[in-house]
Amino acid sequence: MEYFLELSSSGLVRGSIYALIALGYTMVYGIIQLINFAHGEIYMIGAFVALIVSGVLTIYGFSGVSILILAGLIAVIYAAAYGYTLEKIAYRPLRNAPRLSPLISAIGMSLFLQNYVLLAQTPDFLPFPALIPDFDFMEPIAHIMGSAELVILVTSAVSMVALTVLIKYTRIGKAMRATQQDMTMARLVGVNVDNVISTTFIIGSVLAAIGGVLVGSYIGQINFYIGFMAGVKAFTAAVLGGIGNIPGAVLGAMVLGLTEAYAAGYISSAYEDVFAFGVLVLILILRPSGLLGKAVTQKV
Amino acid sequence: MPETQPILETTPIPETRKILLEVKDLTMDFGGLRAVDAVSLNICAGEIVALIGPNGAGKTTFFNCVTGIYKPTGGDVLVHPPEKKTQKINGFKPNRVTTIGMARTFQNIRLFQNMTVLENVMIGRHCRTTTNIVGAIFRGSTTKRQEQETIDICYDLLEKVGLVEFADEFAKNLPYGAQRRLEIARAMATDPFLLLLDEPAAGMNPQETKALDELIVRICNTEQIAILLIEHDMKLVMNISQRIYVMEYGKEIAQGTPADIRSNPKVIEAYLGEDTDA
Amino acid sequence: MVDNFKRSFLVALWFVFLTFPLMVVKVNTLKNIVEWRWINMLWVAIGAFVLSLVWRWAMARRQLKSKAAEIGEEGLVKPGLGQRLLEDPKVFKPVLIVLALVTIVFPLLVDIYQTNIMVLALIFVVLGLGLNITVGLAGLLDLGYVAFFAVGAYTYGVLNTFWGFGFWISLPIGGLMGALFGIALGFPILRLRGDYLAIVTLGFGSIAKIVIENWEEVFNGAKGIAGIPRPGFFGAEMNIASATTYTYYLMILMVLFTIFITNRLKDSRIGRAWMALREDEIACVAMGVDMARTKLSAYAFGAFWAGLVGVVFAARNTYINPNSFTFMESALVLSIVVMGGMGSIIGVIIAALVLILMPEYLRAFSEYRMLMFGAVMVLMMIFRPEGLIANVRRKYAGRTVKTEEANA
Amino acid sequence: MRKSVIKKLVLVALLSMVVPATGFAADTIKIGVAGPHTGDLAPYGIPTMEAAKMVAEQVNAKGGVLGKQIEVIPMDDQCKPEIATNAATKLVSLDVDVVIGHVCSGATKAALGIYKEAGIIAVSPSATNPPLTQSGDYPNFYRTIAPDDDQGKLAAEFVTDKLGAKRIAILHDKGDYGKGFADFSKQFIEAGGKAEVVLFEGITPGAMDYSAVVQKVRREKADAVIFGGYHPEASKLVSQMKKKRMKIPFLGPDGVKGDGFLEIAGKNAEGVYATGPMDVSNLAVNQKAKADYVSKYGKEPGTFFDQGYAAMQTVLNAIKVSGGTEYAGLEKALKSSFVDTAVGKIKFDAKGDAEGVGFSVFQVQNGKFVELK
Repeated sequence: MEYFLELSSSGLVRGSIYALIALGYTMVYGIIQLINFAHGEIYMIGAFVALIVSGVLTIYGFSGVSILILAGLIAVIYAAAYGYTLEKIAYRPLRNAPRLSPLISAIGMSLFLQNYVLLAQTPDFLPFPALIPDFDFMEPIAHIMGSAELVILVTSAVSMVALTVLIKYTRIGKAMRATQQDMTMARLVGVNVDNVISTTFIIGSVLAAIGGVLVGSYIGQINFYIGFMAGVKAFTAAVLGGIGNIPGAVLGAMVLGLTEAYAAGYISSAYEDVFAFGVLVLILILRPSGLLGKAVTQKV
Repeated sequence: MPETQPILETTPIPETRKILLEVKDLTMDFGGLRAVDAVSLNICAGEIVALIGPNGAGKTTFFNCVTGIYKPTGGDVLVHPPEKKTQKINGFKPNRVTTIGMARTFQNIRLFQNMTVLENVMIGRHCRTTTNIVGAIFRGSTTKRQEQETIDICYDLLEKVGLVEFADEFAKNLPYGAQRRLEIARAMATDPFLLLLDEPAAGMNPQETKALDELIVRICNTEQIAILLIEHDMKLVMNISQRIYVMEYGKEIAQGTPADIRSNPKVIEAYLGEDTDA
Repeated sequence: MVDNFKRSFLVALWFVFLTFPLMVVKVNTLKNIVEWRWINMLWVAIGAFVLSLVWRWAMARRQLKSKAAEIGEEGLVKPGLGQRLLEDPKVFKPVLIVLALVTIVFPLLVDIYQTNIMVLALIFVVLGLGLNITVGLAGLLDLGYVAFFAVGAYTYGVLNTFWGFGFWISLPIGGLMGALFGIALGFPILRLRGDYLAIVTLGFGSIAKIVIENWEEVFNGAKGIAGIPRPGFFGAEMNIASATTYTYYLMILMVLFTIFITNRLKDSRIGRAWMALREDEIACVAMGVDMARTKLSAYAFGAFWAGLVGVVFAARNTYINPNSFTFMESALVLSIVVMGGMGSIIGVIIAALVLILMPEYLRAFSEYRMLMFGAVMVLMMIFRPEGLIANVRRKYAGRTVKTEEANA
Repeated sequence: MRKSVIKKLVLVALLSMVVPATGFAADTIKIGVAGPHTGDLAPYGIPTMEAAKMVAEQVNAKGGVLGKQIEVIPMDDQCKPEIATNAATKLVSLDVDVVIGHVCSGATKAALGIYKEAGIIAVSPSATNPPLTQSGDYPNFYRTIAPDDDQGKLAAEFVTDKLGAKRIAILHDKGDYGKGFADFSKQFIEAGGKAEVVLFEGITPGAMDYSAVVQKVRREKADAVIFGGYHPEASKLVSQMKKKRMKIPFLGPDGVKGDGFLEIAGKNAEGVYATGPMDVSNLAVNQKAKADYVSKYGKEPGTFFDQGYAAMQTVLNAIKVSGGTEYAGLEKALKSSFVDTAVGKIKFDAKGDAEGVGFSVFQVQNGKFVELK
């Protein structure tokens, strides 16, 4: 039983990171039906910026919580800036192109950003400072769930609640929902669709950067390549949950995280990815629209 | 719908004509929404039948159910192909429906944009030809003959719709009216006994509409292809169709000859505010 | 114009801000040193400024072009120079003859290194042509194409180690295995639309690699399979130089074979169905094309070439391990197809040669290779989605003249 | 055209003979240095290249070998078999006399056939896969590093005998190198009969975290972990074990023993064991090589620097002793004459493994790897 709990805890932690990234995928997809393949790279850049900022701050004598807040904040700002620029360069000119074009452009962007970080920084792994302190009250159950894990779970939960509030109750949230329903109509009633799309990218990037900072701090190392696999998994999670559906992305991420943890724990961690993709294929066969996705009837 | 019952009975289908398509109580639900509610419809050989109704009445959904793009949630779609046995086709994939002999066009033109006009029509011949991978690679005499036949047939069709001169042009470069006609030619290439046209005149100017009008009548008369069309252009509908079905909110509210429909109070009510004589 | 400069200046400022932490700062946390590389900032600023100007100019041109296309002014959207040259038989024929001659004498003129990398480039030509069927013609994005390549390579490797099968027997088996896997993987994803397909094929690609890595009894895991024989020629003993030259000619034949078959299929009922599927799935099905069969055949046929050429790959290297079959290779083949122009055979050949040979000859730039691939993919999509060489519009033979028919 | 045909024929004829093509009138002695010089594995290949260049510079400054200058030709193989064959053929076509390399065992296997046929000897600083020498397939192969089975054996003995572990968990990264090490460790533990392997499992490099597998190690009540793989995964594992409050010993191979591990694992590295080539830092040759490197590049040399340096030294010595670059002469010299190298006084045995090199166990103490005697 304890083993099960331990695995569940690691599955949930992984799941909530996936969820933070998956939300970006699913929101962008919901609005412009594009798999933003470079989204994982935004997560990686977020982590890198946090690493660099915290490194500089440490050297200049800052300490503890101030580093965490500043590094996190700057990482989030930069990720948002990258997300915004990415959309403007690689996707906006392709708004009316055939479906494959923006997808290929996105793959290109992903390769570009990876190698940009590789060349600008280093191909090696870099140590990421443990920004999250160990809490004493977690000590008794640290082997099941440590402080870092707790912080990850809480932060992701808070971010997701904030996102829900944003989408449900704010003006821009309404505009986003309207655009998701019908872009042409939204434009006609005066929604600035371009702004809405940019905002969507920014929000998605912010969430991804939060994920990046959390993961970096939890794992203690990053390199230019971490975004790729995380991105693929998060996208898998988004598809699992029904792409375009925000609660779906969270559910899908949890299902994926837990699947991986149980598969690694009870079967073999060598085949972890096989199970992850296996679940994806299975769900897509049984329920092509994902767990929570509505069956989309294509307009003819 | 007891009210509609008498109307159905008052316009019996001429017995001399063979029924080609028989739709009984077709129903289509999307989640909680009933888009098509127990609609029945018959089409006989040599007929031009129109399906009209206000926007959102469920006409296109009805088309999609009949042609296999949606699987209807209730009712039957029966086809009686000439000289072949009757088939119930609910849930058949669209390509099988087409192979049986019912071809359609689309409300929003769906041509193969980056293929030439001729190639677009040639796709229509796909289900009537048999070349497989091996045949395509070796390109034997059968394949060659079939290919040449296909080209010939397609040129003939292009001639009929007046597009021969554009044969090697990309479909996307055609003017709007020509694209509509190309869709018809493409559908005809599948050798249908019934052609389903979804708003063929939409977006056309009066001259183009008139030409289309003639084209449809010609297809029906000379090619022996029955036609079911959805159309908003009442002039066109009244001009060429022998019978008209009217839908509103997913239900069938009337059917009959153009004259019957014109004077049907329900139809007038449904169209109140809409320009029935446009 | 001034406005352009002003805006480009702002863009440059934005990029300076954007790249600041990554390009300028470098922290060594172990020794607690910060390296400030201010010179990079200057480069970014200059680069962004110039690129922004170019971008603006190119965007303006692009808009003009699309407007012209909308109006339907044929004069403005004339085919590119390359295409016109290719269509002119006066140019085309001599070029073809010269090309053929160069191809034939190539290995005699250069050393075996050149021949050897040319063989690799030719292998990627075939891969590009194969993926071109799936992506370019049928419009099914496949991000795990390299899995089929691995299937071919490992088919030969395994058949050879366990049963001593030779190259020539393994070659068709490799192709068939590729096709078989194409069908097997194609089945579950038939119902998926483009985007879902992308992620699932990506998953398949990584699953293939994981299985090869873990299933040691058969594939020898990460250790790889060594000592795979090179292609034989009626049992003749060959040294490396002549074996390489021989493999080169073999690959030339294979490329020709691929072009021949692909062309035949492209201009057939099946090829047209593939293209129609790419253009509009619903319309395609409504016109009586069997979607499942068409999709599967496109998948299988694309995979067939990967499997076939995988055998050659194994024979060329004499050693295979899972490292050669990563997502990077899939991305490479995809960029070959994208750069060459989807559906265009000549374009794909040129792109494969450029993308494979360039890093070999410009080894100094090989670090920047992936960076450039990425940039090229984005830029091509925006400015030249039809690729280097656009797919030439096919003109069909005229119809049979009626009177002749009557006479016959 | 005709001239080229003749040139080609001559080339083929030359290559098919065992006599190296440079038999005639070569002004320089060309030494190819092949390994990953770009890409993510470049940190394992570049130090060897730098070492070879340094040795060549020093020798050239003193007038070269046999009156000829040494020319080092670096060739990137990215550790990929297909690129390695490109690199190998390129080196062959450049008429190199000897090759230092390759670095990864996989790439080495792909390239060796080509060298063998061209009559070129290859001395690898780092290809530790045992069959390379033991299979007898590659008589032209030598290495200045001990093979993996030695390392696995040492790891197994250390964990069972010195640490007294009874239940051992073995993890690996599924790669050629890591899995090989894990396999040998398992084999020797089982053969030793003093402990049992309670878990033998691959992990996925690049996965977000390894907490599930760490939990598994805990569940199996393992009292030691042996990990086959490189430092990024090792540091991730170590830090997660720490997070899960596990205090059992962790041992990795020489891919872990390096500054990279210390840097990334930070505090968590403390107490970790790693096997690695014997500490040779007290040898005069080694100290000089390192000092030269630091003064030239301003940083500490990277992985396999010593081995690369030694490979270059043995090769140059063999050329000097045999009086040329002929295969047979070099072979005899490599196998018979001891050289004082950066990894100790070595010569090669009949299979091509270096005699006089070996592995020791190290432990991280106060942020440094310390050899345990």
